[in-house]
Amino acid sequence: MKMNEPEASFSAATGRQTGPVILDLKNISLSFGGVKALTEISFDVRQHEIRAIIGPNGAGKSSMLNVINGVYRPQQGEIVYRGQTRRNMDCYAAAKSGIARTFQNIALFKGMTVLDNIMTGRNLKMKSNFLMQALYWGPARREEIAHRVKCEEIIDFLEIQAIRKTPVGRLPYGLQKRVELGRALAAEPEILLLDEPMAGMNVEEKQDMCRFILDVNDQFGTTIVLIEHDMGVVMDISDRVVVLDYGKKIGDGTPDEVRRNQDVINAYLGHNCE
Amino acid sequence: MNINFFFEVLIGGLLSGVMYALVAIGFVLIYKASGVFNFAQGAMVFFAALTCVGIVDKFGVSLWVAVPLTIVVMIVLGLLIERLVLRPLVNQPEITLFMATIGLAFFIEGLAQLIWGSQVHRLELPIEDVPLQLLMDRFNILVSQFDLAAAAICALLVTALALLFAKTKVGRALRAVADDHQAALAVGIPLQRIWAVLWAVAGLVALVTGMLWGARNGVQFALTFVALKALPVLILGGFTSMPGAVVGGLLIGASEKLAEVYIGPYVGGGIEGWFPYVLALLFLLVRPEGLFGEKIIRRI
Amino acid sequence: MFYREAGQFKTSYEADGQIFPIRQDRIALAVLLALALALVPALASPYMLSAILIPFLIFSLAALGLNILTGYAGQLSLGTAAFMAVGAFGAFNFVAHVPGMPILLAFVLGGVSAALVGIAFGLPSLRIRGFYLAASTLATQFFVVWCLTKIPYLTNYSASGVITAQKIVILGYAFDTPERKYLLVLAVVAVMALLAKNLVRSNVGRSWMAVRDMDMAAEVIGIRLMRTKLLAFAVSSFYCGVAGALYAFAYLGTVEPEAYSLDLSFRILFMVIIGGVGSVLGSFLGAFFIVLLPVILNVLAHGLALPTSVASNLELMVFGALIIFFLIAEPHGLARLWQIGKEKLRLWPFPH
Amino acid sequence: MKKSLLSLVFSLAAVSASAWAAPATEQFIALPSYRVGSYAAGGTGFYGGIIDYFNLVNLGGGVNGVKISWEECETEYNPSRGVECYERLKTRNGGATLVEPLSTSIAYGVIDRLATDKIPMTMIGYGRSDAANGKVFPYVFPLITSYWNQAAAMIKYLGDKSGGMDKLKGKKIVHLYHDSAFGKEPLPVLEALSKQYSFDLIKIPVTPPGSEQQSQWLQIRQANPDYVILWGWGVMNSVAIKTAQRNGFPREKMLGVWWAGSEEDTVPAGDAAKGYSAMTFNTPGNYPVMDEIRKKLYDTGKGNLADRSRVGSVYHMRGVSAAILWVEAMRAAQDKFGKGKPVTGEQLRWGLEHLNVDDARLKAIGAYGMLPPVKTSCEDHEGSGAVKVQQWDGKKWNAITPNWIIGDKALTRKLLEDSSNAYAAEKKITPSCAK
Repeated sequence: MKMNEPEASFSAATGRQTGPVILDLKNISLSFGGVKALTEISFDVRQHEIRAIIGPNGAGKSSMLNVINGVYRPQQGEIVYRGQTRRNMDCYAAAKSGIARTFQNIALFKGMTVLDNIMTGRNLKMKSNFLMQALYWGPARREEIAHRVKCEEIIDFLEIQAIRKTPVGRLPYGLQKRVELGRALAAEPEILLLDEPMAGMNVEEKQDMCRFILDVNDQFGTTIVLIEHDMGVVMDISDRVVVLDYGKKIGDGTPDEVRRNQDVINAYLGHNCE
Repeated sequence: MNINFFFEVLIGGLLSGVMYALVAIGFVLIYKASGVFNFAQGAMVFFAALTCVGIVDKFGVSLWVAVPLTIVVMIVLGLLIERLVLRPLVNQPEITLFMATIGLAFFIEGLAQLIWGSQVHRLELPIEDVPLQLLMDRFNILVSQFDLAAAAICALLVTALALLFAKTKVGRALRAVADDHQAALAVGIPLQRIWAVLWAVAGLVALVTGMLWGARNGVQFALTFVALKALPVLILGGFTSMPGAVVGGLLIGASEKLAEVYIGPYVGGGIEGWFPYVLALLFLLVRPEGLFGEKIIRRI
Repeated sequence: MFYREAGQFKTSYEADGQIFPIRQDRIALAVLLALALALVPALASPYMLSAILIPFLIFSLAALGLNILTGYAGQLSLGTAAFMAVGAFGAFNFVAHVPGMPILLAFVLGGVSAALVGIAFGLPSLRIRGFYLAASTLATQFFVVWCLTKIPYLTNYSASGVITAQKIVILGYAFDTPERKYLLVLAVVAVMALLAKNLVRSNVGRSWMAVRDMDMAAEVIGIRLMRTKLLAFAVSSFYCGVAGALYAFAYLGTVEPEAYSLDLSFRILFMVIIGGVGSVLGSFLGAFFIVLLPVILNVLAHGLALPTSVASNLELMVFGALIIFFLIAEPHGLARLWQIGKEKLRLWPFPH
Repeated sequence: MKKSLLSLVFSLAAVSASAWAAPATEQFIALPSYRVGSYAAGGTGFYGGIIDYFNLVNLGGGVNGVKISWEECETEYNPSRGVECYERLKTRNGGATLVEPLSTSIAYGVIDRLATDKIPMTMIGYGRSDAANGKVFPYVFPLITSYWNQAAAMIKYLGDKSGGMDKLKGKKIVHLYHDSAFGKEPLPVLEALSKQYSFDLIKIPVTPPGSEQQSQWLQIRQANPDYVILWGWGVMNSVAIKTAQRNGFPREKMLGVWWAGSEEDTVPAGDAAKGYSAMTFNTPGNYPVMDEIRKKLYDTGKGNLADRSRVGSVYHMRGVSAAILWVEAMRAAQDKFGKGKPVTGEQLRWGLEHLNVDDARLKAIGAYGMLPPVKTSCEDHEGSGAVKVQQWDGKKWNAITPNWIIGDKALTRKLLEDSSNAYAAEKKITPSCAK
């Protein structure tokens, strides 16, 4: 059905101009031992759009992201990314080809400072070998400083200058989430996978985070795939929404379409988030 | 290849394996419930054996008096260790705890020789360490009757511990703690009392080990080295599995003996030092969770 | 109090990125080095040099090596002494079998051979974690020592497997007196420590710490575990190897493989833990502590006119007890104490 | 931390201060000893013996009026701590004039420093055998007998035991050895002799510490040898004896190196050790000097051993013998360089090199027969090479060879020359007798 779709389309929901499909997942199935986590899920992501994945707890949302950036290897299905078809991704390839992400329960490097955490995000962009780095000389030095400049831009963007040199372990939850976003951005990704970026935040923090996400999307033109429980947020900022339940896709479309989808309503009856 | 001899080596190996398992059990007990890799186990074994024979030699009492006394001493020692060393270090990284137990090992070794002197002692148990005549005559296979007895005792010990874990209230608590500290605390299990009990039990195991190894090799400082024999067993059997310790012990014992006898001569011999480790290592590469450990799914 | 950052504004990331951002630190270090280079050899007694300072520096280097692996990359190892042995016997053989081999180059090559062995025995770390890995590294310990006792070539066919380290001569200048040996060791250690410091602040260092703190996340941001871990093993082993070579050439002179026993590995590990995991400074503090504590205890204990065996046993007990005490008092090691002290100084006289 | 640092500074200040202390009035001996750890049992006995004899001499007014002083330092048998001890002790009391670490690896750590420090080191019955060549190792003295002469003597004894050296032909002799420098030391001699007398030598290493030897003894049982030479140390010995019993190998066919021939090796093995025999350079038994030690020291509570019953035990007797030879060396040195004042390390070295302790002298000391006569020279820092064989009867050791055994010294001499000259070449030393 995707064959004859236009190269670019206009998202009614957000009035955002989205590009061609850059990531296309074709009937992905994943299971641990006997337990089925995902069954034959297919959906696509268009360039520059904000794509939301929603669904009740244990619906397989996080697993979906883990499949996309190669943490998990699906038993069947294929992943088409930038026209290149793969049985599965692997973390390195994913990162290399511009997929970055954040995690549901924060996965920062606790022992390191905010700055170092964000610098690690650029590790793939650092070319000088370890001997040069040991000497901290010439190109290595210049490179380090160049990347430092980049990271400082991100730090400014996320308004976390003050905690630059603080070990992330000591930061409050909300800030940690922000730093994690920073680390992902440091890689200057094509696609940004956000796993519940606003979980456990208060209203202001959520607003900030929303702002950051939207800014990232239109300043850097980054495509965003996000998992979020806060329906309000999802419905305002996302162009299209995939709904998963018990590892199956039960709905896919613009926020309004999804809102009207009967299965979705059933799935959500009882435990409607917020 | 002479088949009798093969069996001799195999049986000899298995029985030595039992002796290794004995030591390994001591490690597992502590590690399972408190995540402490207790390097002082060897020192405790030495301390227990030395105290026992020390009492016998100094006060000329019989073993039947000395053993109960030693049991008391070991229990006290266990409790003290838990109270003075581990309780202050609770929630520290494993490596810190590990280091602490090495410090503890030094302390105990010094203490033992301070109290009982540095002389070596003999320890004669009622069972003599000679080949079993019957098997000798029948199949011309040498099997030490002492080792057989040791195996029996080890079996007894394991069943006793198994019962302790399975049947008693304390045992259930122990298992709960082993599974999940937080949860155990949540349901109101007094973690520290459990650990105290555990260390006391570890002390007893050390005594049994010390008596058997002591009778086998004589009671001397080198008893502290038996810990090294237990490590490959632990890698193979898993740090948290009692059956793992036993099966691992048997496997290591048998394989290292077979290797020494049948491979050793071609490579200059003396491979027992590293062979068990390499074996355990190769095994781990295939099965990182060890013999009986449950599969590790790394989630994020 | 003159320990202030006040007035030292960083106007460029370059300035902010230097090793010791605070001027006083830079001065202090410079002074310390100057003292170590000029004053110490002049004043210190030969005993101090050859029995305390030289081993202290050598052990610091080894501890630094282990700290790179355990402290930064989070891979626990009990095989340090084995890597030291490879370094020592490697250097010995390069000098023995390659005519005209410069001694320093031999040290480096010794370190390189240690690094190769390190990589080989580091491979399991890709699948094995924590104490399983630690216990596995014991395989290195026993296997290497076994090889050294078994392969005559490695000990230059000496019947008993004992090697005698060749004289240290650099450009015709013989390092034979304690002073000269001390200076040589000091130079080597200082340079390597500097390199290590740079390395752990760089991208490589960050990748190591990332793998240590959360390897999954590290993988996701494109850090390749295999490469990173093996590099850690290689660099760490290289440092231990050079330390081992110095241990043989500048300290013991004649060594048998048993000199690199498991016991030594544990001592090095102690230095790392007591000194501070994941701290270059800590490696030095730890070595200082572990080298000197027994000596002090020995001096004190035997000052007490006790029967010697009692004194010796007490000494051992106190050593053990002190280690436990320090772990309880400051589980993050002496380096952390030092840091806290510095923080206090910076804010003095206004805490908070 | 601060505190310990402070006390450190003090202690070290003390140490370095003592470096330039006034010229000594006493003969100062450095004793890097070990009284804790695996080998403590041996250490306490050996150093106990030395100190007992020193005390005895001092009670008698010292050596021509010169009192002997000494200082111990705990090495834990660990090379780096041993070196530290050596470096610390060597400057004490106007400088040490003799050192004896009783540990091969510590001796190795010290060996290169001796010549520059001008302090002689004895290695009583251990260390590198080729050090007996005084031309290459002027400051090293493997007194009484080296490993090589011992090995030669062992074969000699086994030859006699089987009724003549020619009877060794076709015999099987197992060399069960501690897999280390120590255990491999005798291999050159044993291999040479096995060629000469065409017995086959089966080498079976035991991984240190050797607390498990089932496999080795199964191999032995299968090989079914005529004799087993036990070249062991520490726990390895008692375990070997025990395991021999477990595998039904007669202890009478076992012959231990002298480090496998002390009470510490047999007692832990219990009854299993009955009939086991081992080499020794002391004839077990009682001697006037021992009685004196008991009477003058232990009766008055000045004895060094915690447990009086260990007086005259193998290690203790070894310590006393060492001390006897040192004291004789002091006498010799004083005879040459002036009676009544302590000699320097250099002078004591001369004394050790010109020892002549014959039976008459030993009688005078009250140690006749306790150790073989010792006569040293520049070429021969060993001075004897004679040993005996002793057997354990379940209670104590008894000599089973009436007179001293000396092996094929021509052979050992040749090996010694080759090996020490190789060492000299490696170290760029030109062999020559020190003045």
